[in-house]
Amino acid sequence: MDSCKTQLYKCEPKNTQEYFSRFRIPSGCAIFGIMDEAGTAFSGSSVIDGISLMRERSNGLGGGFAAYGIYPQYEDDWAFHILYDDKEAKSQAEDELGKSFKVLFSEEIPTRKVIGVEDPPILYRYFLKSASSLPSRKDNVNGADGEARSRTREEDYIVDFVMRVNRGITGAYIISSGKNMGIFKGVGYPEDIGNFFRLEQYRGHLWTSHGRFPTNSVGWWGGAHPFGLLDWSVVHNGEISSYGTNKRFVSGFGYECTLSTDTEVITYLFDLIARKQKVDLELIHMILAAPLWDEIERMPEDIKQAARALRILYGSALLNGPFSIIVGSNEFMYALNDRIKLRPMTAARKDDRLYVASEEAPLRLVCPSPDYVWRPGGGEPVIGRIKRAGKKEGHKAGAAVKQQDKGK
Amino acid sequence: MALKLTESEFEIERDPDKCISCQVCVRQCSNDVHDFDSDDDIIISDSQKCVGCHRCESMCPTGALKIKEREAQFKTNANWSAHHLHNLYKQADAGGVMLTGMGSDKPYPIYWDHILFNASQVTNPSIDPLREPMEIKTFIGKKSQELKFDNTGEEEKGFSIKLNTRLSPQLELSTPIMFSAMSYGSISFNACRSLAAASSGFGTYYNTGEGGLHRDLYKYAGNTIVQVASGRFGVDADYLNRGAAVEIKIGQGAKPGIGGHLPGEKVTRDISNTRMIPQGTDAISPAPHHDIYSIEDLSQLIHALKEATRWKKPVGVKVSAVHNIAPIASGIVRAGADFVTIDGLRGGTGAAPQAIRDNVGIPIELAVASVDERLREEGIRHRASILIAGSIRSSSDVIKAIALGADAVYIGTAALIVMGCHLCQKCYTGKCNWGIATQDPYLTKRLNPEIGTRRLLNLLRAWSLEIKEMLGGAGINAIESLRGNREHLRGVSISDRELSILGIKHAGEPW
Amino acid sequence: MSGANKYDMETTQYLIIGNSASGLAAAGAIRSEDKKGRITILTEEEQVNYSKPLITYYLAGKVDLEKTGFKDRDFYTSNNISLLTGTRVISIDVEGSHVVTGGGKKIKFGKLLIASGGKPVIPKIKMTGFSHKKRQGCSLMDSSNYSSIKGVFTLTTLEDAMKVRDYIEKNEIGSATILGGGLIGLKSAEAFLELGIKINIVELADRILAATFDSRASSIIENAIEARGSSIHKDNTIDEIFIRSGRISGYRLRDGIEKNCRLLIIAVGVNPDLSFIDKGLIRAGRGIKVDGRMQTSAPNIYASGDVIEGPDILLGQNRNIAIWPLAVGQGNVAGSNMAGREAHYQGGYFMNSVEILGIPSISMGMTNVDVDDGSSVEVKTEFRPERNQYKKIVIRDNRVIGIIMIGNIERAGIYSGLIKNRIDLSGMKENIFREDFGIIHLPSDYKKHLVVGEGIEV
Amino acid sequence: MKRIYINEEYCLGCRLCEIYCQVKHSKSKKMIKAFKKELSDVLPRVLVEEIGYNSFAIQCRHCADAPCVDACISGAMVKNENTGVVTCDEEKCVGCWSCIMVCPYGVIKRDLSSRKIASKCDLCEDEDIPVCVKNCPNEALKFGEIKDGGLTGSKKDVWSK
Repeated sequence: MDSCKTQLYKCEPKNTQEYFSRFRIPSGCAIFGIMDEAGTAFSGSSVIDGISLMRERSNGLGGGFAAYGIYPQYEDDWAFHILYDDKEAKSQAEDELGKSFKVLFSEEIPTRKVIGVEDPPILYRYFLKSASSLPSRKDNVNGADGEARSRTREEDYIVDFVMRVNRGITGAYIISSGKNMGIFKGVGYPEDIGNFFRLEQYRGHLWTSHGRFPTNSVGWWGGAHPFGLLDWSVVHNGEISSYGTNKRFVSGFGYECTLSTDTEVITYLFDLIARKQKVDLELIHMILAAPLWDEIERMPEDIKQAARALRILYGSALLNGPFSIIVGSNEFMYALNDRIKLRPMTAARKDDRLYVASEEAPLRLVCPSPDYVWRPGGGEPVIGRIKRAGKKEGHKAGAAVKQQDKGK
Repeated sequence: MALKLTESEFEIERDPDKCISCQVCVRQCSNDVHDFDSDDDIIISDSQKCVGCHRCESMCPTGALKIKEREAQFKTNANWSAHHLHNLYKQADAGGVMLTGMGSDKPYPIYWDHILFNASQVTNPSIDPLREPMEIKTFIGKKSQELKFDNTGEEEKGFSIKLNTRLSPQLELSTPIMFSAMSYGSISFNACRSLAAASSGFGTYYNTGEGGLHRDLYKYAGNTIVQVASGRFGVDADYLNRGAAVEIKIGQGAKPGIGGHLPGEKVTRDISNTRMIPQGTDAISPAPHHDIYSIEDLSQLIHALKEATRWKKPVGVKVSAVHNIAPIASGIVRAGADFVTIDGLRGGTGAAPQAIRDNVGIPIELAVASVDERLREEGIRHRASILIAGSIRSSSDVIKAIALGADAVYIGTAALIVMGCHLCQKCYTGKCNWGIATQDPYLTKRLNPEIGTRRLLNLLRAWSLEIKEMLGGAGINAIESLRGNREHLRGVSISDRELSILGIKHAGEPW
Repeated sequence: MSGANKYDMETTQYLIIGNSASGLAAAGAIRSEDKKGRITILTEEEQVNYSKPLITYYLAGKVDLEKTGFKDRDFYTSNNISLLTGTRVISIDVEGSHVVTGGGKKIKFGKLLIASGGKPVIPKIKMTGFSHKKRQGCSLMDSSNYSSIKGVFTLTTLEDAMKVRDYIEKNEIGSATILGGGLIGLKSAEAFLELGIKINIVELADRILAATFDSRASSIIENAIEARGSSIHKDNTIDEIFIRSGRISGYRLRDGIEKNCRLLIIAVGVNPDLSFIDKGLIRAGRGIKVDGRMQTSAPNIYASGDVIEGPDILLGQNRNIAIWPLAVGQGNVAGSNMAGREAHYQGGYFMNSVEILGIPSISMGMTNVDVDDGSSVEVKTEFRPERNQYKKIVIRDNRVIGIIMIGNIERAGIYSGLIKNRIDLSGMKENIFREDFGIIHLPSDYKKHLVVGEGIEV
Repeated sequence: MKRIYINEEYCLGCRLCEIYCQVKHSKSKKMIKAFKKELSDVLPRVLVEEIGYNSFAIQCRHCADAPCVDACISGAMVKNENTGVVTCDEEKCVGCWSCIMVCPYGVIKRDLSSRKIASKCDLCEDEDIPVCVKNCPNEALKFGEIKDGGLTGSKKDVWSK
C-alpha cells in the first residue's frame, strides 16, 4: 500500500527520511512523563511500565524515550545519539563531527534483541566537546551575562550543526543533541523499544515516553518520538492544524523543518521562544495555547497586557488544533494541552515526583497512591522544576530563562 | 451625429401588459433612457443610452422591464472582437483615452477559483463555531519587538508579571476584513458614511482614499485609515492624527503607475473643504509622489508621518501588484512600514484608462504568495502586516488569502456591490444611478447610509460567520493559525509553476 | 355629594349650558382629565345630539336624521354625562353658584360653562295680512312672532330643519326665498338646490357672502346659482311680507318688486344668546368676554363657542367668530381648565368651507382688506372663469392673512397653517401661487417642522 | 403611537409610495389591474412633493391634536384613542371639506369617485406596516415610535456584534 501511494508522485522520495520530510503524517499517540523534582535519579523501568499500559494508543510504528541525568560522567559535554542507515553515512558524519568537536568518547548504543523490533539502523552515541575554534571559546567576556551569551552562541552552533548533518548527510540522523540526556527511539511499540535499548539499566531524574499511532505504514527510526534538539525533547499527542503557520514562522528564524512533524516544529518553537527569545517558562502557554480574547479581557490588568502582547506578537506560534505535549529539559518538565483541551492529559504528584500521561491508568500503575491527581485545563501548563541546590550551573538550558528574571 | 457606428450594448424589454406607465423608470434613469409620452400614455426606451446598471429594472414595481445584454451583431471575428470595434469607433469619435471604471473584467486566471481549502477528518476534530469559541480578531502592525517583563511579586504569591515594553501601534480588527480606499469624490458622501459607520459598528476599518476626511465622519475617525496619496489632498497634521493609521498610497491595482483625476465639476463645496482644494478645480493626483523617487525617499516619508503622529499610529504603504512586487514589498518593510498593502490586477477604480486597467499588473494571489514567501525568506515577515486588495469576492477568497499569507484583506468592489452597485463600469461618468459613484445630489440621496451601513454590517457579519465555519471545519479556532498556513490549500488545474509560486500542493497530494 | 342637600337643589361638579360643538368638546376634555366628577349638560333643544352644520344636509336629504349626530350614541353614557334636554336656563346666580332653569329648577355647580351658542337675528319687517287680495291690516314681524307665520322659518336648529322639511313635503314647495346671502343663507340655498327647489336670495349687500368673499368670488357663485334658474336680489331687502290665512304668500322688495312666496327662510345672521346673562355679573359685549383660559369675569364660570367674543389673531382684537372648528377648540380649552389642567386658547380667525352647486369654496381670514390701509398688503389673484376657479391670496407684511379658493380647494389647509402660524414668506411669495403649490415650497424651517416634525430626528 | 416618519433626505421621488397606496386602496388590490382598469377610482393618499433633487412623501401625520377632527362637522373624522390613528368614516362624511380647510399638511383630498368624501391616509390599519413605508426602496419613510430619542419598531437590524 505504501509503495502504491508513493508511486502517485512524480518524484519518489529518495529514502524514508525524505519521505518523512515531504509528507506530514498525522498520528494518534500515548505520552508519558515522570520527573523527580529533587533530582533523584530512578530507573527507566517505571516509565516503560507506564507507557506499556497505553499500548492501544500506539500501533507499533514508533516508540521512544527521553531520559535526563543519565550521563553524569559527561555532565558538561554534548551527548549525541545518531542513527545511520549505513557505514558510508556514519563515516561522513564522523568526519563532520571530527571537524567541529573533540570526540571524548563514542560507542554503539547498547541494545538487546527484542521480538517486534526489527531492522534497527546503526545506533551510535558520542560525547563531545566543542572544538577550540568555536567563537564562544575565544570569548573573554566575564560574568554571568557574558557566560550566558557565550553559552547561547555555543547552543546556536550546535543547532546549526545538527541541522546541517540531518539535512546534508543522507542516511545520518542526529536524534539527540543535549547534555547529560539522551533520546532512545525506534520503530515498534514503546515498551519493546525500551527493552531494546535496555532502559531499565539507566537512571535519570526525568523521563518522557511516546507511543505512536501514525496513519502511514512507513517505518523510519528517525521519525519516531521524542524529537530532540539540544536539551529539548518533545513528546506530543495530537495534530497541529496550525502546522503550516508555525513551520513558516520558525523558518523565518532559521529553523528548517526537515521532518514535517508537529513534534519537530514544537521543539523549534520552544527553542526559539524559551531559549533564544528568553520568554519565561511561566508565559509560554500564553503563546502556544494562548487564552481566548474573551478570557484575556477578563484578566487582571497586568496579566492582561502581558497576555495581549504575547498573543499579538506570537500569533503565528499559537499551536492550534488538538494536542497534549510533554517537553523535557534538564531543568524542567513542561506539559501542556491545547487551549480547548481536545486531547486527554492527566497529571499527578507524589512527594517530589511529578507524573503526566495521556490517561490516568498508567499514573495509577506506577504511582498507586498519589498525593493528588488532576486533569489540567486547556492551555493550563503543568511545570515541574528541578529543586537541586548548590549544583554547578552552566549546563542547563532552562537556566537561560531564569537568567532573564534576574536581569530585571 | 446621425451616423452610429457603435451598437447598443443592451436591449430593453418592456412588457406592455405589465407596464402601468407609473414612470418610476423614467424618474430613476440618469441616462435619460426612458421617456414618457403623456399623449399616448406610453414609455419609450432608448437602449442606445442604456449602461446596463439595472436600476430601472430593480425599481419597476410590476417587473415589466428587463435589461438584457445584447449580443454584438458585428460579423464574428475572433481577432477583431466587438470590444475592439467599439473602442475603435469611440476613440475615432472622441480622440481620447478610453476610460472605464471598476476592476478589470478580462478573463485573466482567477487563482482563488483554482485553490481549495481543507477540512479536518478523523485524525483531528473539526470545531463547531456555534458551540466553541472561534477567534478571528486580527492585529495589523509591526510584531517584531522583544517583549520585556517585570516580575512584580514574590514567587510564593504565584504568577505576577508586568509587561515592560510598549507594543508597536496595532490596529485591532474584529474580522480580517477592511474597506478599501475609496475617496470622497470618487464615491458619494453617503457611501463614505456607510463604510465608516459599518467599520465602526463592526470594529474594523475603512480607508479615506485620497479624498480627505469629511468633518461629519470625524466620529468614525477611530475606525479610519487615512491615506496620503500623491495629491496630498486633505492631508494636514489634524487629518493624520485623527486617523487610526496612515497609509501612503503609491499605486492602485487598477492603474499601476497612473495618477488620478477628479474633474472640477465633481469638486463641490463639501469636497473642496474636505480635500482642501478650491471648489470647482480639478483634483489631480500625480502618477508618482514627487517627493518619492526612490526607496529611501519613502523611508523618509514613513518616518515623517510617524513623527507627525508621535509614533502612535501604524504607517503603511499601498502599492499595486507589479512584476517585481516581492522585492518592492521587502524594500517597503525595510523602509519601516508597519503594513504593506498590495492591490492586485483586478482591483477597482472610479476611473482608469482601459488599456492600463486591463493590461498592467499581476493577479493578487500570486503577488501575496510571493511577497509573503519573500518576507519570510528574509526573516522580516513579522516586521509588517500584509494587507491585500483587488477583487476579494467572498469569504472563501478571504480564507484563501489569509492562508496564502495575508494578514487581512481590503474589500472595495464587494462593499460597493452590497450598497447596490451593478458593475456597469460607468463610475467615471458621475451618473451612477445607485447613488454611489456620483456627486449629483439627485443621485446621491439614493443611497440611504442607514441602509448602506446595515447592508455592509450584514456582509461583514455573514463573511465572518463563514470564515468561522471554514476555520472550524479545518480544526482551527484562531485566525492567526491560518495565516500563511498554505498546508490547508490545494490547487486544482493549474501548472506546477503556478503551484510553486503560490507555494501550495496540488489537490490529491497529502501533507 | 348631593346626599345631605338633596332636598335643597341638584348639584353637579361641572355644568355645561349647550349641547353642541363647544359644550360637548368641553365635556370630553373634562372627562379626560377628571374621570369621576359629575358632568351635567343642559340644552333647551329636545334632540339628544346633532351637528348644527348638518341640518342643511339633513334638509337636503343627504343625511338621515340619525346621522346628524356628531358624537357616538353612547357618548353620554360612556363618559358618564347627564344630559337634560328641553331645559332652558333662565338665569345664573353667580354668587350662589347655581342656575335657574325654565322649569324653576335650580342646579348648583362647581364649574359652569356657557356654550349656549347663538340665536338667529330676526329683522323687523312690515307684515301685511291679505284676504282675497285685500289688505287686512299691518303689523310688524319680529323675533316674538315670526314663528307663528306659516312658511317663515329660521334655519339654525335641527328642529327648524325638520319643520322646513315637513313644510316642503306637505306644501309641494317649488321655490323658496332666502333672506340673507351670508353663510347660513348659502348653506340653505345649497340644500334647496339639492332638492330641486329654485331659490331667490335677497341680500342687502351688493353681493352674496359679502363678509368672506370678494366680488369676483361672489360672482362665481352667483352666476352658478343664476344659471340654475334661481335669482339673487342684491342691494336689496324685503320691505314687506304678505300673509294670507296666517301663511306667507309673498313679499315686496325694497326696489318695489313683488314676488309670490310660500317659503321664506330668514338667514340674516346669528347673535350670541345672552338672554340669561346678567351683564353686570358676567362681562359681555356682543358676546361674553373671556380670558385665554376661556374664563369669564365671574369666578368658576367659563364660556366658549358661538356665545363668546374670542381673539381674532388677524385683527388683533376680540370678536365673535361663530364657526365650528373654533367652537370645538375653545370647548377643549375651557373643559381642560375647568377640570384643572391649564390650557390656553391661541385665538382663531374666520374660515369657512361651502360647496354650492358642485363648486367647492374655502375662504379664510381677511379676504377684503383695503390695500391702502398703510400696511404692506399685497393681493394676488388668479381667475380661470372657464373652470370656475378662482384663487386669491392676501398677504400683509409677508404673511398670508386671507385666502379665497374657489373651484379648486386642494391643499387649502396649508394656507390655513401659514395664517395660523404667521409664517414669514419673504422671498418665496411667488411659490404660493404655483399650481403644484405644496409644503416643499414653504420656508425651510416651517417645511422641516411639517415634514420631519419638531425635534424629531429620524 | 406608531406613525410614519419622513426622512426627506433620502426620498428619491420615485413615487412608488403613491403607486402602492393606490393599489392598496383599489378594488382589486392588484397593481396591474388597478392601474389598467381601476385607476380613475383610486387616489393616492400619500403625496410626493418634489423640486429638483428635493423631494419627500407626505401623508396624514395623525396629529395628536388633529385639527381635522375638531373641524369635522359630521363626526366622520375621528382619532382612535387607543391607536392614535385618525380616520374618516366614509359613511358619515358629508363632504363639507372642513378638514381640507384646516389640515396644515394639505394631505386630505376630495374623493369624488362615488360620493364626495374626504380621502386620507388610514395608516393601512390592516397591515403591519403601511404599504408606502413597506415599499419605499430607500427607507425615506419609516414606521415606528419615537422612544428615548430613537425610532423603534422600524425595520429591525438583524445584525448584532
